Amino acid sequence: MVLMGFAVSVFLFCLGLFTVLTRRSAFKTVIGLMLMESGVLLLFVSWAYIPGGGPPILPLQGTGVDPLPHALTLTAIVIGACDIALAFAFIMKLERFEKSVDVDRFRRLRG
Amino acid sequence: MLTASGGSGVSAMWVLSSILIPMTAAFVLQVLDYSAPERMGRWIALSAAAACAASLGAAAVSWTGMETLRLGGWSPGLGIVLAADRMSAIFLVISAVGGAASARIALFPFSKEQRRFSGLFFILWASLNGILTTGDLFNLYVFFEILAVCAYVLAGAAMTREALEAGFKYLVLGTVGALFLLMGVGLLYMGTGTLNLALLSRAAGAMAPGALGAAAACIVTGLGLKIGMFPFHFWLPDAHSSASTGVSMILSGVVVKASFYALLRIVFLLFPSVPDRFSVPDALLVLGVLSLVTGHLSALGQFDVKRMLAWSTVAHMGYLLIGAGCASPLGIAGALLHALNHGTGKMGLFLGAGSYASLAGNRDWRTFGSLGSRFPLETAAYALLAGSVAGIPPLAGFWSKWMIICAAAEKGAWIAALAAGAGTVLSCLYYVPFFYSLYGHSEADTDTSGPGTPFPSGMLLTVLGASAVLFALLYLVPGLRDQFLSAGSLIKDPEIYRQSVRAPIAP
Amino acid sequence: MNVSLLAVLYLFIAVTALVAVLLEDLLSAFITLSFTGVLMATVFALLRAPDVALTQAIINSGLVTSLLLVAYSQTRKTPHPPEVCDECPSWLQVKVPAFVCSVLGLLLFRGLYSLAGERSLPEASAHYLARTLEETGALNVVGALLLDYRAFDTLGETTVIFAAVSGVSILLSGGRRVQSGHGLSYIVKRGMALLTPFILLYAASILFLGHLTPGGGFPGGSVFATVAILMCVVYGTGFEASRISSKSKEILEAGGAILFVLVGLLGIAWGAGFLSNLPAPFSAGTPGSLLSAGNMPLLNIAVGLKVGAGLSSIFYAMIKILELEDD
Amino acid sequence: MILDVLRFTGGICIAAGVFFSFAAVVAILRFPDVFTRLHGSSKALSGGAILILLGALPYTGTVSGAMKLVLIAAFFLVSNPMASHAIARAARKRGKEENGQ
Repeated sequence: MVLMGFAVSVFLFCLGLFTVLTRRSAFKTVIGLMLMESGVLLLFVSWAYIPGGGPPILPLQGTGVDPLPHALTLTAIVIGACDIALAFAFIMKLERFEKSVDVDRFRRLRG
Repeated sequence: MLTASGGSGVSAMWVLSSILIPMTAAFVLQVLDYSAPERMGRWIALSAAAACAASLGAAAVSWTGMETLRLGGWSPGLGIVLAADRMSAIFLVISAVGGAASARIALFPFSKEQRRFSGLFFILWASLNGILTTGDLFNLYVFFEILAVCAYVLAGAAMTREALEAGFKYLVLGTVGALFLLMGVGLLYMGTGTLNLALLSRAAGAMAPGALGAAAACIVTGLGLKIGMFPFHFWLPDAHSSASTGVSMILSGVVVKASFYALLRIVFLLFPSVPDRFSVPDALLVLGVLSLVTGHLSALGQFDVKRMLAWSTVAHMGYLLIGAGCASPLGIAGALLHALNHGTGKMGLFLGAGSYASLAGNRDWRTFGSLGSRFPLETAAYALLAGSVAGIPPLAGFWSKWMIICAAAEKGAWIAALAAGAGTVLSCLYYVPFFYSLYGHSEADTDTSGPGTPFPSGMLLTVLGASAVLFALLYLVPGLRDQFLSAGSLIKDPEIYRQSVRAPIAP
Repeated sequence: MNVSLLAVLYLFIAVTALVAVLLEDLLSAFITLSFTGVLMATVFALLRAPDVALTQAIINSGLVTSLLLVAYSQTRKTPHPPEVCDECPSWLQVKVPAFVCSVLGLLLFRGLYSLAGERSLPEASAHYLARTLEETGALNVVGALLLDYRAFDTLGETTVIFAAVSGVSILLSGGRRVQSGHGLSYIVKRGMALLTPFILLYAASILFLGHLTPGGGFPGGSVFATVAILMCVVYGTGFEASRISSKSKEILEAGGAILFVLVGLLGIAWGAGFLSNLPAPFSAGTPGSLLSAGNMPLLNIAVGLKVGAGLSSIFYAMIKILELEDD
Repeated sequence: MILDVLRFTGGICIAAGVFFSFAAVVAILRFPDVFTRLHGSSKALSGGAILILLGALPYTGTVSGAMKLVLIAAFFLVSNPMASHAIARAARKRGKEENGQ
């Protein structure tokens, strides 16, 4: 079952990377980044699960799951949201200049 | 009982204050802006001075020995530890000098629009010091994200179309890099159950080889994206050349160096070179040669002076990677020294490029004509800086390059040694025409400034130019060179760093 | 733990993510993506990660989606480009990236596969589970990790938010806010008036009880930001801005960060080190009560202030109509 | 004994709720325009969700848990019609604008 989580998170990560590499709309690029992030988050949380473990809230009945990846994931979620908000700000500002959200047109700087 | 042992002495507080002072300055400046807007310029100057002093203080205390500080009093296995050694000290000096110099250019004279900008600048500085002193892998990722968010905005804040495009590219690639880094951090945590670098270093050897390899690939890719390593270099010239002068200075002089520090630290702690097998440092060596060649060749065709300098930064990251890839104390010491020389040198070059561009009214160096003869002193300083970065013999840059070449030859990597030597020739091929046109042999003279205009920030440029000569002493004085060599061997065999953590979990 | 339910959810996550990438229509892609986010939150809850589930649901599928929609509606007048480049050869556009991504996927999965196996708690995590109450006074172990064991990370994280808010307002400066005083209809306004106190109560409860139950400064502050966004949608853009000006938001935000640093410095003042909790004489209190776990409630408030004010500032900066001088 | 009866009733409620939700999905897929789809989805969804919540009541075991479910149901009762109303008005406004052009 933990393998299932790994497989899905690797799939999300690679799908996100593929989207970033191939899609032309800047919004799709951001969607790709969000998917990559989701992949990493899912990896952390599915790793943290231990069969039979309860949520890391005291008092525990029996054993608990690993709390440290949860804390790391929380941090990563908030940081990811900040990155994405900034990406939107860039897209909105660029769109005013370029009248387009086509990343192929954001490639005037070359060489 | 509690596993708290408290802060360990006053000297370690310097390390903490190098992060906290600039960070708090950013927060306080935001509030002060409403209560005392007319005094902002003075407050910013004060904060910059304090941040510079704190960074230098941290460098001074960590130069002599390993400084560790347990944050919140938690033992290393449980909480976050700051750990700074001699390598951190060298980079902290770069951060202090670079931060102060580019604050001088980027934040002054202060205008109302710059208030948020100044906040971001100080946060950037804090995160640089954080990267250089943290001893925790996830904390390193957090500081990288702070650094990245500030750097994207500062690169785009010039608000021209090119700057915004460069900022967006930087953001997308930087975020991809950060996610690769996070993936690598996750893999390492899964394999070892700890995030403390020293503990990881002890435990990483026992990880499953497949997982360790994947983690190494992820981390090298992530940090490679941040330092502009060869296949991931294409954002760097855009971001470093479209930003304003002060921002270009800190991006090219300090930010990529801090990322390089993280790469050096992680690689030698976690993925050390294995004899007779292709290991991570060997990969760095190959990628370094490729970066060097790409950077120099691309710089050749550039007429935009800042773009030329930015491509040269890609090439010089290649030198640093070659030095690290040699995996010998000599090579690493060369890389450290070269980071210092290139940091100050490239900052001076960007500073002067900005001044020439503002005098000439554009950034095409073919139109700079006669500026050289109008400002002989500044241009002489500029020539010293360019010579040092290119690696002309008596200047500082030559000696660090020489160490790297020697290390490559010692390792038997003749192609790397040859490429590093050829790099000097290639640099001359683009610096010589530049100076030729600067001394009045240009095709068109479009000097738009009046005859009485002084050279912008000429004083700072002269000081940096002098450093290009003085830093040669770091190699030529045997005592100082031995210090660098010892720093190199400390990184190559990080036994002291590993032993800095004695009680992983128990008090 | 229901394995088949989890399998179905995983399948749906993969499918919705794929659909979000393949859909031509951006708006549909966003909605599909937010559905992926909700499914992920469900999976997190099933995997016994309530804190993460809460934050994922509020931030990733709530706030980020609303920011997506704002950015989309601000740029919807421009034609959206075709999916992939037509002129470029397909091997460069699709095949090479696909190959690179699959190789990467295989490499990663091989690495992960070698790690999967008999799973036991790492030493440090076992320590957190066993001794959090004794060492920090908190009941929520994740909260204790965020605000005590690894509080320095949280300081860094709030700094990221600070930087992002500054960045968004630098990039989007020069815009002007369109004052629409109308908002939605009477029914929605009344309904919103009925619901708002409860939403605020909810936000306050997950904020203040962060050391006892799942939640804490990040989700709590984000719910406060959500209220600001809802107000803006329901009552028109001028309503919330006239009550809490952007200036006071900025001061609240910086104040939260300064409070965090000050609490940390108190630890040094007591000679116990930066961000110390119980070793610096903060009182542990009675386990399970509101004022327990030393400085954690204070830090929660600091983080909540910062996140709430910061994320709503980002939203308000983004809904301004951007104008260029030469337009 | 009483609990068993309650649980059985709860099961029936959940089954009915699932049916209603399924009907909502069919409505969204099959109906021709915004208003009919909205009609189908909002009616069936509030009915379906509330039935499922009520059906889950006997399975909670604690009073506080049951109270939470009731609160969630009340929330649905307020928010779902409100949202549908707002969507319908927006759709009508958009339709008017398009006709007016």
